[in-house]
Amino acid sequence: MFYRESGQFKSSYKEDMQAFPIREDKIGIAVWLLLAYLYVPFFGLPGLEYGFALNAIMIPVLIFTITTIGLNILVGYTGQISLGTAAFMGVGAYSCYKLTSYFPDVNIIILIFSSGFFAAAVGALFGLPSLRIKGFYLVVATLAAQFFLEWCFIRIGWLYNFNPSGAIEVPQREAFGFIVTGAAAEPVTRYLVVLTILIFLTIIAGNLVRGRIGRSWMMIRDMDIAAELIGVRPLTTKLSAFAVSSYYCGVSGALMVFMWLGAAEVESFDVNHSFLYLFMVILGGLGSITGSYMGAAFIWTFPLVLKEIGKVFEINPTVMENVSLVAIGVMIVFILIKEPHGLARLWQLGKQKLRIWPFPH
Amino acid sequence: MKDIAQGYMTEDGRQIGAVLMELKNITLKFGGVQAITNASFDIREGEIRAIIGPNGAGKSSMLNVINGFYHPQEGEVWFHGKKRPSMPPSEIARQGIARTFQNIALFHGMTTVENVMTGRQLMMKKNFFWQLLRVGPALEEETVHRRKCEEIIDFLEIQAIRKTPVGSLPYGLQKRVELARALAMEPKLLLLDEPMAGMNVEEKEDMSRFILDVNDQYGTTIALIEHDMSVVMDLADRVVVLDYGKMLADGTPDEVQKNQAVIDAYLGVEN
Amino acid sequence: MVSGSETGGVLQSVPAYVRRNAKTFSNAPAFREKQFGIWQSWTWLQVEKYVTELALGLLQLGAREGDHIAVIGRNRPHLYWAMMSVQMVGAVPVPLYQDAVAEEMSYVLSHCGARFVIADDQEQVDKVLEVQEDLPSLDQMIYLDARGMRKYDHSKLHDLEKVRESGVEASTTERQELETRIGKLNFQSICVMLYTSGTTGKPKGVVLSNKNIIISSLNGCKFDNIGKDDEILSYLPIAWVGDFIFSFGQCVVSGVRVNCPESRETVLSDLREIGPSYYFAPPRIFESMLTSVMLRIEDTSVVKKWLYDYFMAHATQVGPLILDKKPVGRWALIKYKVGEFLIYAPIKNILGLSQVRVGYTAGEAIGPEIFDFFRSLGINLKQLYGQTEASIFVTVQPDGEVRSDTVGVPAPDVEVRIGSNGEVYYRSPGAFVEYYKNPESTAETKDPDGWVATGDAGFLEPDTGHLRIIDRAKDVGKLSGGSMFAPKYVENKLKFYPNILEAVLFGAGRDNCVAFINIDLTAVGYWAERNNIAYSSYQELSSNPKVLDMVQEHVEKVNKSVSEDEMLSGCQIHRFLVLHKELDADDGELTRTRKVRRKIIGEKFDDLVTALYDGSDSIYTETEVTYEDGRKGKIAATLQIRNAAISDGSTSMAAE
Amino acid sequence: MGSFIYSVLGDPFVQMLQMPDFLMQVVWEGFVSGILYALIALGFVLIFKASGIFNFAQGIMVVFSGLTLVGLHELGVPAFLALFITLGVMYVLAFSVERLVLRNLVNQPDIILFMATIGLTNILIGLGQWIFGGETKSMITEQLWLPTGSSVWEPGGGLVIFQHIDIAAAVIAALLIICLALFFSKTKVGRALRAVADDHQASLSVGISLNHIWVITWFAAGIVALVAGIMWGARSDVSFSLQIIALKALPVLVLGGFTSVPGAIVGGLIIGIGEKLFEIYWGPLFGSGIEGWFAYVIALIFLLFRPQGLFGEKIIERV
Repeated sequence: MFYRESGQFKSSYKEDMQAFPIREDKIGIAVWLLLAYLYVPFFGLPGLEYGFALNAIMIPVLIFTITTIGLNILVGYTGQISLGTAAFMGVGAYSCYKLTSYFPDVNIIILIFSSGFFAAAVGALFGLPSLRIKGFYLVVATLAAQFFLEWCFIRIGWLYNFNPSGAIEVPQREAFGFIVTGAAAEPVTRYLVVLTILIFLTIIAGNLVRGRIGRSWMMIRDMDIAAELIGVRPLTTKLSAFAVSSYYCGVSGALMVFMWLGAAEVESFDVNHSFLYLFMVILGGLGSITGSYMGAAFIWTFPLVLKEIGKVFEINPTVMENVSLVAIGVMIVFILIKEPHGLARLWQLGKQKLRIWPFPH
Repeated sequence: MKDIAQGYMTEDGRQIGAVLMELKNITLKFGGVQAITNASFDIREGEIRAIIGPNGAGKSSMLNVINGFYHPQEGEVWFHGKKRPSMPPSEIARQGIARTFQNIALFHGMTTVENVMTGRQLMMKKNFFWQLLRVGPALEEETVHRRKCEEIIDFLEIQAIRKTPVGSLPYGLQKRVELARALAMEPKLLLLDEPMAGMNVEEKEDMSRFILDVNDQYGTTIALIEHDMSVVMDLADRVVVLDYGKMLADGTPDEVQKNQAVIDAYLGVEN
Repeated sequence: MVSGSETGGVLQSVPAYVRRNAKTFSNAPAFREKQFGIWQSWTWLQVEKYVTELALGLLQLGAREGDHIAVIGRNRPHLYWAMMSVQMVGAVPVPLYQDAVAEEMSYVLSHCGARFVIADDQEQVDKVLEVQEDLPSLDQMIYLDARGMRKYDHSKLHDLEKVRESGVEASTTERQELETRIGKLNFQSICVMLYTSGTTGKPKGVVLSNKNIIISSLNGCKFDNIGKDDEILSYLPIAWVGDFIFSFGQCVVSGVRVNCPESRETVLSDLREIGPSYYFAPPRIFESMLTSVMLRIEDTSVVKKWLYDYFMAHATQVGPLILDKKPVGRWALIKYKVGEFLIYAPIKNILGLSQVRVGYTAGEAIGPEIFDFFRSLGINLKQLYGQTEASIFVTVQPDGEVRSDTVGVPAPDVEVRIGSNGEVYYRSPGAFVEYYKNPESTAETKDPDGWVATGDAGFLEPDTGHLRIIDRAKDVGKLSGGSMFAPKYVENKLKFYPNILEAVLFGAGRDNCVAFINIDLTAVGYWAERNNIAYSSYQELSSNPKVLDMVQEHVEKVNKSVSEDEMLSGCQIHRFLVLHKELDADDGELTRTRKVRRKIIGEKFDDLVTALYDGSDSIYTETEVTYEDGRKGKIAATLQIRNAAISDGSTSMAAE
Repeated sequence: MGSFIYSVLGDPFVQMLQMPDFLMQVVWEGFVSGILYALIALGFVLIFKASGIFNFAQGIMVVFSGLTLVGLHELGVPAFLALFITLGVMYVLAFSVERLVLRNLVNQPDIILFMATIGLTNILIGLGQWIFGGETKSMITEQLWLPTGSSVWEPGGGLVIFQHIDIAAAVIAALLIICLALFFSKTKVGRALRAVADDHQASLSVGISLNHIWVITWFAAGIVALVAGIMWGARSDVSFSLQIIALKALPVLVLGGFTSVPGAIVGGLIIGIGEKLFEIYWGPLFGSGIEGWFAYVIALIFLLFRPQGLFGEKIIERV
């Protein structure tokens, strides 16, 4: 209905290979960006208390979107299952914590980005078995990572500077003259930092998956034997996927602690969280970056919404939590049955409908 | 059988060069099963070489030996006059051997053009950091190879399905896309595993034309497995006949057709 | 320097224009072709360079002035350029239909004595080689697409690119030679020779001068102010005068940008991508567009269907008025704007007609509902009446005076008069020079003071001055009563009904008209499905009483509209029958271009004709048919004959 | 350095020799938990054999069944009736899983089915907590006539304590395994099931619909889960944390191979005993809590050398 594609022709491959070749889509993206940068920081979300909107919804959702993109690279684009996501986030968080204590004066943003590399390294290490083993066996490998790392987070006191509480507490840090971490940091500052990092990482992910590397990932996913016979080296390809994926998880882990929680213990990185992130990927849509946004947003906000509903009908909140557990489970199964490509595909279909409106095909 | 030590000239006047690949006394077993028994033949530069035989004759296994997916228990594979050590298939692909598959092995998550692009992977060199920025050299590289792929797409006349997800394509077209993908690798040796299996007459004619054109245009050496005798006979310069993993004959189509053993084992079966 | 002496700002040859464009439009894109997945484009500077180099190349190949050089292939910039180069060397380009079979080609090639052939690809080259023996004058062949050509003997066969390259190394003397040849070109020199696919007999070579093409093109552009900012998609045969004027003449004189599709399969999507501002298509294409719209709307959701119906209803009322800038109510206007957003614009977008500023249809009569559909969407679709001999333009519809039943007023500089026998004559700067090697036909068609007979019968509406074409003049006969008998006119009216595929009218020398009808199996079949009428064959469906009723309805409607102008009211159909077989070119009942051969049909089915006149209400008949595989067989049937109501013109007029 | 090597390669063994009775105690403990791992693993194997599905929900099924049993009893249902009803519940579960999930996912890639079972896990957790509350419950051991208390064995002045429940666990597990073995070899359904494991066409020839077979296997897995739930509940108590522990069945499978029942048992014992020994004798070196990951890391290392597991057959890939 809104699309007027006639007359939008491409006279170079660069134009043709853009992420959003259609003018109308470009406009759409622009609108989203405007809202994110100009509306939310001032007004939060319509109908919600400002602080709540940022602290309880926007910031976590944006952070988890990074996680989801990361996990999606591994599961959705490369077809390798991982249940170690939370642990890899932990690696990011703890290494960022250590880095800040070693380099207190370095711009925290830089530290956050660098902490991703530790996660990447660990991820690649635990990705090694993926060369020999496939599918469910890989699940075991990643679970090994999950539990081993959890153990490390508890046992290796050095990681949390032997803090008796066993938790890592975020010190106050500044970047570009703003307080971005610690109790004194304004929600809006943290929001803007996270948002910007997310967009940056999204662009990079988009570039990767559209290019040579992304194709090699998908080749492995779609038909690993054929891929190998075309000359794709399984090891390097899978490892790169693990590394990149874990890098995203690492960064998001660091952000989670530094920009959102403010302090964290091993519980924030346990296996149940790994499941949660996997759900975000599945529901959002395997192999879709847009889907990662939707998945994260949905899985995160859904329970909150239910809770609100519960409040209205004065239902015991724990009941509502369980209801949301069940509901999400059901949705996962339903999505897998009806539309294995998740919300992203639904979005796609809707868009397609608009493009050929008023015709059905 | 005429002496072709220094290569030979085909009827349609193509010069066939020296030996590109030679298989010496190949024997391949799966557990107890003897898939190939002591088979030896060569493939020459620029020629269209056919491997035929009834079902279960070991044709596909032979192809899998050539592109290193199976490692024969006995025998040697010589490529470019050098004995080929046992190495993973990915490395062999890098030596310039491409193939298509009997039951199509396209990447179903991708469109036609993306599938063809996968054939260029090996030639793309720009490192990770250029890739993630996707500017300058990386983008240049991408466009250069895209152009190459488009030329192949144009060559195989699949422009109309350029951006269609391959999963939704009819069988015949999928086969063509697979050929395009293999061509994109600019292979020295192109292996075609039953390129016309399950095609109707017109599709077969098209495919034959394309195979000939490929050989003519790019001078690609082609080794193909085919069931349909007639097709092989007008396509191939030389034919190897396998039966139960043993070699029955090796020669020009006519020679082979006259060969009694072949007639008994194969043609007899067919008619 | 620009060659060809100036006359009132009008240059005298195509090469002169090419050079002017290189000067004035220089870096503006002149041609585009979708190739390798993107739209490659060439600026006028590039084009001028290429054309000159190629011309030099041809010179070296020994192209002489006055040679005929055939150009065969689909719409591709390089072929258009090749024609320009040919003109530069003083030779005459002869574009041919790419889908012509070898024999047809051999006739044309030998008739014009082509010395060179420039062919698109292997397929075309093969065709020519096939008939080489019969072409003594054929000297050199040039191909554009090298694919599969490697094995061919290249002694007299060249790659276009190679020819151009050889042109780059051309010596100064050759360059001199080229300049002198270009210099010699003027209004009188031959611009192109186009073969008309004559309905009867062999095709004739229509010789058109620079004056013909240039003036007609200029007038055409002026008429609709078409200019260098306009885009056109060239997808119609290059051998057809329309394409030569729109994609060559007007491109050259006014810089209309020519876009060539990637391949035959992709024409529609390419059309959509380019979104031309200047669009030409024969009625059948608009028809198929409409059908596709209808079919797809049928299976759309209820809401969308409702929206569509609601707004299309509105559009058919006010759309054309708005298009003609006639006043409509504010509310109606708002409603139309809403519809524009919800329905019209999306549909135009999907059809690729969003940007169309001027659209033309010609060649044959277009169904009013098709015509109105596109106009009500806000597409400025117009009709023009023309022919090769006129460099296409005879009459065109000016904006604001567009109607589906006329073909408009005489085009600029064109005079039109109606002969005593009702035949249409015109005199114009576009009027052709002669039929090549065919003086007597030339004489028949074109009289000394330049009046050209169109071979069509028609009349100018007294009040509006619009021309209305009735029929081929030779088909127009008289009923025994003396009133005019114009079968085609009535048949077309019938064929406008989707359910009717073909109609054949009889009545010359009789006292009234009768008709054979062929139903359209797809349309009627669809209708039958929806009214769950079972049928196993065309024959069964065509003899179904319900179908007959439906046809009768159509016939009577037609009778009514025919009766409305007294000149033709005699042509109303008194009795008709629905044929038991589809008229078929294989049985010689139609021409290859699906035109009915009235005479042959009349003889073949004379039993039916007599039955129609002797008042019997059914008739048994047997007919020989030819199946696809060439086998012959007989089909027998008993056909119902229906009487159709005749309306009395005057009263029906009064009734309105 | 040397001292470290000693503390890794020497000291533990010395300790073992010094206190053989303690060693025996440790081994026994490990043996029992090993049995239980094996039981859970068995559940996985059953389903994997029959439907090629990697049922991630097996762990939660253990918890869920245990909870249901206890929960029902808390509602005043007599123990054995509760047991019976729980069986019913497990059947309903199996049935509805087949109807609502498996059926709609036939011919989907394994990874999809796997994720579906993760979704199923979520559902069961939610339901369990919803109905019976999240807090831990203690198993109704006596009510089920399961032995409590312990007996002491003093080999040569040493001291080994055998919890009766552990003995019972071992015995019952053994019985269950035997029953299953019989079920597979003797009954028509069992044979059909084996056929399915080999190839799905065969099952049709046996004359039992796939769907039916799936229900049965899931139900069987349910029973196994219930038993495991009771036993485990009796040793510690019934809580959702069990679900995490139950995941240890995965490394067990890796060792044993996904399709081999004996493999599951052997694997279970290796892991069970191994991790106990390691925890006790090597744990101090690393700081305790190794149990959490030991099994996985063992499995991981093992995978690298024998991807198809101890008893699994080698996979030949085809093009």
